[in-house]
Amino acid sequence: MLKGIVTVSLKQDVLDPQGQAVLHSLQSLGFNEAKNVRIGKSIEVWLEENDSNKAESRLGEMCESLLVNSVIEDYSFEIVEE
Amino acid sequence: MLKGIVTVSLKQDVLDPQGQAVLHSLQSLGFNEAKNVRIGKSIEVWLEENDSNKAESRLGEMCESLLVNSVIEDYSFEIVEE
Amino acid sequence: MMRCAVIVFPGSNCDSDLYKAANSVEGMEAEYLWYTSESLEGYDAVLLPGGFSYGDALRAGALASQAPVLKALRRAADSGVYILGICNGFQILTECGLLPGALHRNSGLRFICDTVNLEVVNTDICFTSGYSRGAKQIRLPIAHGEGNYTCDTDTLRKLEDNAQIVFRYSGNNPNGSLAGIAGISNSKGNVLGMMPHPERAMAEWMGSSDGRILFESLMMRT
Amino acid sequence: MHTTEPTNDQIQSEKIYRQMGLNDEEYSSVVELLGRKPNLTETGIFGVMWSEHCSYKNSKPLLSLFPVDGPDVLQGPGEGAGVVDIGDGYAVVFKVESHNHPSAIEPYQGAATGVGGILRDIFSMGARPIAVLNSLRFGPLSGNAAAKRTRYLFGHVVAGIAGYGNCIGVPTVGGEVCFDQCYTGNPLVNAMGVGVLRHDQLQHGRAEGAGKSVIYVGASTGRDGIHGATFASEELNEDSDEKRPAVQVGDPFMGKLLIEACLEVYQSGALYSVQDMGAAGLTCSSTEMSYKGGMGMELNLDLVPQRAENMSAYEIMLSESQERMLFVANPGREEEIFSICKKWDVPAVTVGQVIEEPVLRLNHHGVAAAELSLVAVCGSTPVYQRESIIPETVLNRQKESGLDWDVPEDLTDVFKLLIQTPELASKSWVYQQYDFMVRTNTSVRPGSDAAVVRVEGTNKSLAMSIDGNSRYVFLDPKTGGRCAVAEAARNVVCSGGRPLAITDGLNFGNPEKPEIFWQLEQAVSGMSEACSYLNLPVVGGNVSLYNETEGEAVYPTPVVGAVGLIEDNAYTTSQFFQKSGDVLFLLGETKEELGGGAYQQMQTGKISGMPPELDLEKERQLQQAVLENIRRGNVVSAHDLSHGGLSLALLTSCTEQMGISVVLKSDLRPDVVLFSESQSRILLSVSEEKESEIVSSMLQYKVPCVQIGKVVKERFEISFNGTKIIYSELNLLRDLWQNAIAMEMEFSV
Ligand SMILES: Nc1ncnc2c1ncn2[C@@H]1O[C@H](COP(=O)(O)OP(=O)(O)O)[C@@H](O)[C@H]1O
Ligand SMILES: [Mg+2]
Repeated sequence: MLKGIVTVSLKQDVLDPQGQAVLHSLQSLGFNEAKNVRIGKSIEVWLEENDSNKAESRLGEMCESLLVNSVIEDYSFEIVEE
Repeated sequence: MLKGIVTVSLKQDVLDPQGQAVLHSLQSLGFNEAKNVRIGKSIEVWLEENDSNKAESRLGEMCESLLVNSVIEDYSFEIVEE
Repeated sequence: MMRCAVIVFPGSNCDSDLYKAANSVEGMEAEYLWYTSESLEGYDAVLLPGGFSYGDALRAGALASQAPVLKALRRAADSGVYILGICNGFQILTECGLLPGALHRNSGLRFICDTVNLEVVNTDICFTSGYSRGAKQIRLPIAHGEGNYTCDTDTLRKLEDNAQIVFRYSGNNPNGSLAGIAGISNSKGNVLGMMPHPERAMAEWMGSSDGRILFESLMMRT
Repeated sequence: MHTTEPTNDQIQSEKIYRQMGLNDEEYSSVVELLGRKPNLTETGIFGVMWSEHCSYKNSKPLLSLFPVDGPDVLQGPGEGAGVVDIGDGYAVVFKVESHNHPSAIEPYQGAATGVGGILRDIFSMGARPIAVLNSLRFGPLSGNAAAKRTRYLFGHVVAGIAGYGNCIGVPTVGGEVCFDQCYTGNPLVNAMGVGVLRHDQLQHGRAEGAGKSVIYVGASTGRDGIHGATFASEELNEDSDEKRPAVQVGDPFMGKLLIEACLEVYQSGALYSVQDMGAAGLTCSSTEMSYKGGMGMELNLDLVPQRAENMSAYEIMLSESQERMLFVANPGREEEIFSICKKWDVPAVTVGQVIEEPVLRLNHHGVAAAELSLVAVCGSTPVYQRESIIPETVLNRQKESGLDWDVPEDLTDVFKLLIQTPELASKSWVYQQYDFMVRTNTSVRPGSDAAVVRVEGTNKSLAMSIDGNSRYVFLDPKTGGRCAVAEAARNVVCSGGRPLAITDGLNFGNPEKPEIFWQLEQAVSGMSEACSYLNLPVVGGNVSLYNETEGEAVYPTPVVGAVGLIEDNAYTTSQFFQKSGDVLFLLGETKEELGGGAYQQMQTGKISGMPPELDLEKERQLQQAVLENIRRGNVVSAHDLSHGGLSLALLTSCTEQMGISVVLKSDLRPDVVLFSESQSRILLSVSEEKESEIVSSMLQYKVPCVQIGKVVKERFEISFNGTKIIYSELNLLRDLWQNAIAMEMEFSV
């Protein structure tokens, strides 16, 4: 069993109102060193697959076809043993 | 400038309806090797701070006080140079 | 008779509202069609209802845009069948690429249910021709958490140049959408996606009857 | 199994049963009833079935005071929800449910699952849910660290209600929110569900007929919300973290599929009976269904769909995973049920059968996990008659004066402050997060006294409201109880509905304390009196006790959900003014009654004295008179006077364009006239032509009726005995009122 961990983030030029709201809250809690916050998704996918190359290419397909909306999102992933 | 990347995931026994729905869709798209999906958050926090030990302890505080709902979520983070 | 299909996805919840609205327009006849259907043969128009298809898991409309009926929907769009996506229907249309751009979380971060003022920017397409008779300022309900339309600057320019922006919020922009966009069409004008709910504005007792004109326009298409 | 459960002897000697909610005496009677010591699973089953939540052991004697019958009642308390006939072959189903403690721990999910739970109560009766309402109580919003937690709770509770209701596609059409110090540590979250069915679709929850299949339908079972499981933690090692109960998470998407699948199964005729799995999940549904049917049930727990690994029988039986139902199928019709569920992608599996012998028999991993007499579990619950004492403090507080300050100089200023208190401010920040229009039957939206939802297929509508003023109950529980019933009914009347029946939620402290039990007893008796007098049967409700933090109870908080019938859609009214020039009438009598009121609270920071009186005869006359005049088409708008009194009622009837010009004359103080919360009063606007008809009609009904002014454009002016006391541009006041909660929520640090 392998596990893919996909990190999906909003493209740089897409506004992230949620990140901004969290930033404000952090600052009002006294975390003044926080200068920016962006909120994305972390998607774990358990794969019945032992070949990590194969897993990698399939996970890429999953991202392209469903997990990520390329109009507003970027992604990266890694594969780990489970 | 350092960047903290916090990965927030639902606790193991907590139901993840979103993950279940995505799993079904993946399978019906023919990704039959997908056996489970869990969806969490990935939060990037830019910190005006050079001492990575300090950044680490502050980020931990941010997680505990705001970023993570410890009733249903677990988290881990790493600090990277920006 | 204009035959319309109201597509029902798992989690659609404005399907019956859309069905009632369409059937209340003289000359229009709507029926439900299950999301697994492979053909849209024989329908003049396809209506994608609001709601939370697949619980809006991942992104609103994302999972529905992979449903079996979508293949037929793409063919129908190509062949000029009228396609109207309302709210979640609009989100499905952007997710599947029949309309450009994306709808993300409201800038206020909260779901918002209200009745808003809109400008009908383009009254030349089949869905909006009825608004040309001076009724360009209208009131329609909205109810969504992810209606914040966004796209890149090139796309925006194209939308503007081709008169694809069909509805804009006038006055207060409830969700932060780019250029106040509330609804857009494809370049041919046969596919319309909009966040406001015309099917919730079919009679005065509902608070507005401005939505009826949209269905009537579609009925009267030339 | 890699963990060892405590033995039957250990359960007794180490008093493990206490952690499962049984006291020593109760445990002994279990042993006596069974003639042996129960094992862990069995002890757990008794623990939950004998809890207050499932057995009403502390409140049963009081609840029997409520009138429950009426000519239109098809189903009173006892089943999932009450059912009342509305003619044309249709009936309305409704009930209130509390989710206080889960919401205090995880506000979003606690509130969301509260909505999910009440909706299952509604559709388990065979009805399609048509609306939900909610009644919320929190600590004060502004200020310190505690208030910050309160803002978090409030924001997330509202988001959770919205998240669930919006997604499942049932409009959230009304409710109430109050803020008071006493709720800081123990917020209250009550949800009310309303549904409609055709008489022939009414379902029941009785398992009858040996051999019928028992089918588990819906989401799989995880370790969600298992209470009293703490015994395990000491004995476990590496597994202990995994074994901790998980917070229940609602899945409104599954909820939506479940509604559609159930309604389709009911239509098919393949179903014999059904019950939802709410509190105590599989335990409560299986034992109650078979006990009600005079039968038994045998379940193979290995067949129960499970989300977590290595679940014990105890965990499977006590899990409170959401979105699950238990069906008993008609013989030979199982496949039809499976195919409908499959169409909707809802898991459904046979897990057992109905048996002749009146026992619950559980098999797990090939061994008997439990065998319990249902008479013991369901028919032998303890009932306690608790001690009741009037506390001195209450008597002293009642003797204090309700009004011990001078008339403020600038009443416009006072008014401006008052309308910005979260208590009185507009709740639009809340209800704009709710989809109150989905299903396109909502004809009066939140913001008016009672919401109105049309009944499809008829020309009728249902008016609905949920209300309760706990400050009155705190000062004098009996009067407070009467007021709650009267206010809910009055709200329904103001929308043109004839009140049919009520449901109630009783949120109180620890009933084992005599002064708390006294509150409960008095409040229930006041509510019962009002119900009897106003002909309002109580068709269902909920009891939530032990609402305390660190020994301090919340105010006694009964809330009342009322539903009324509008026979003809044309006579639907709202509280909003429609036309300038329309005449304003104040019905009812204004007295110096500020005790427990919003104005007193603002002026003194506390409440004291007696709450407003309620004369039930006057109340009845008023309601009849208003209803009659609405039906005759004499009324443009009608609004009940409640918190904040006349001044608030005037402001909240205004619209963006329509304001008021009012002239008051009285021997009372001007602030009393503006802010008194005297009961049995309604504000009407009527067109000039109807003025004299209203006056003579009110005379006939013996309802005091004064013409107090007119609807005018864009102004808000009130004069008193010849002097202007409140005057402002309407929009200024409306903005203050409308934005106050948003300001608090968005800009407080
Ligand atoms: N929690 C809530 N959910 C939905 N609607 C609410 C909620 N709280 C208040 N409202 C709506 O706001 C309006 C005013 O409520 P309330 O202050 O309780 O008025 P009243 O005293 O007339 O009952 C009502 O229409 C009510 O339904
Ligand atoms: Mg109220």
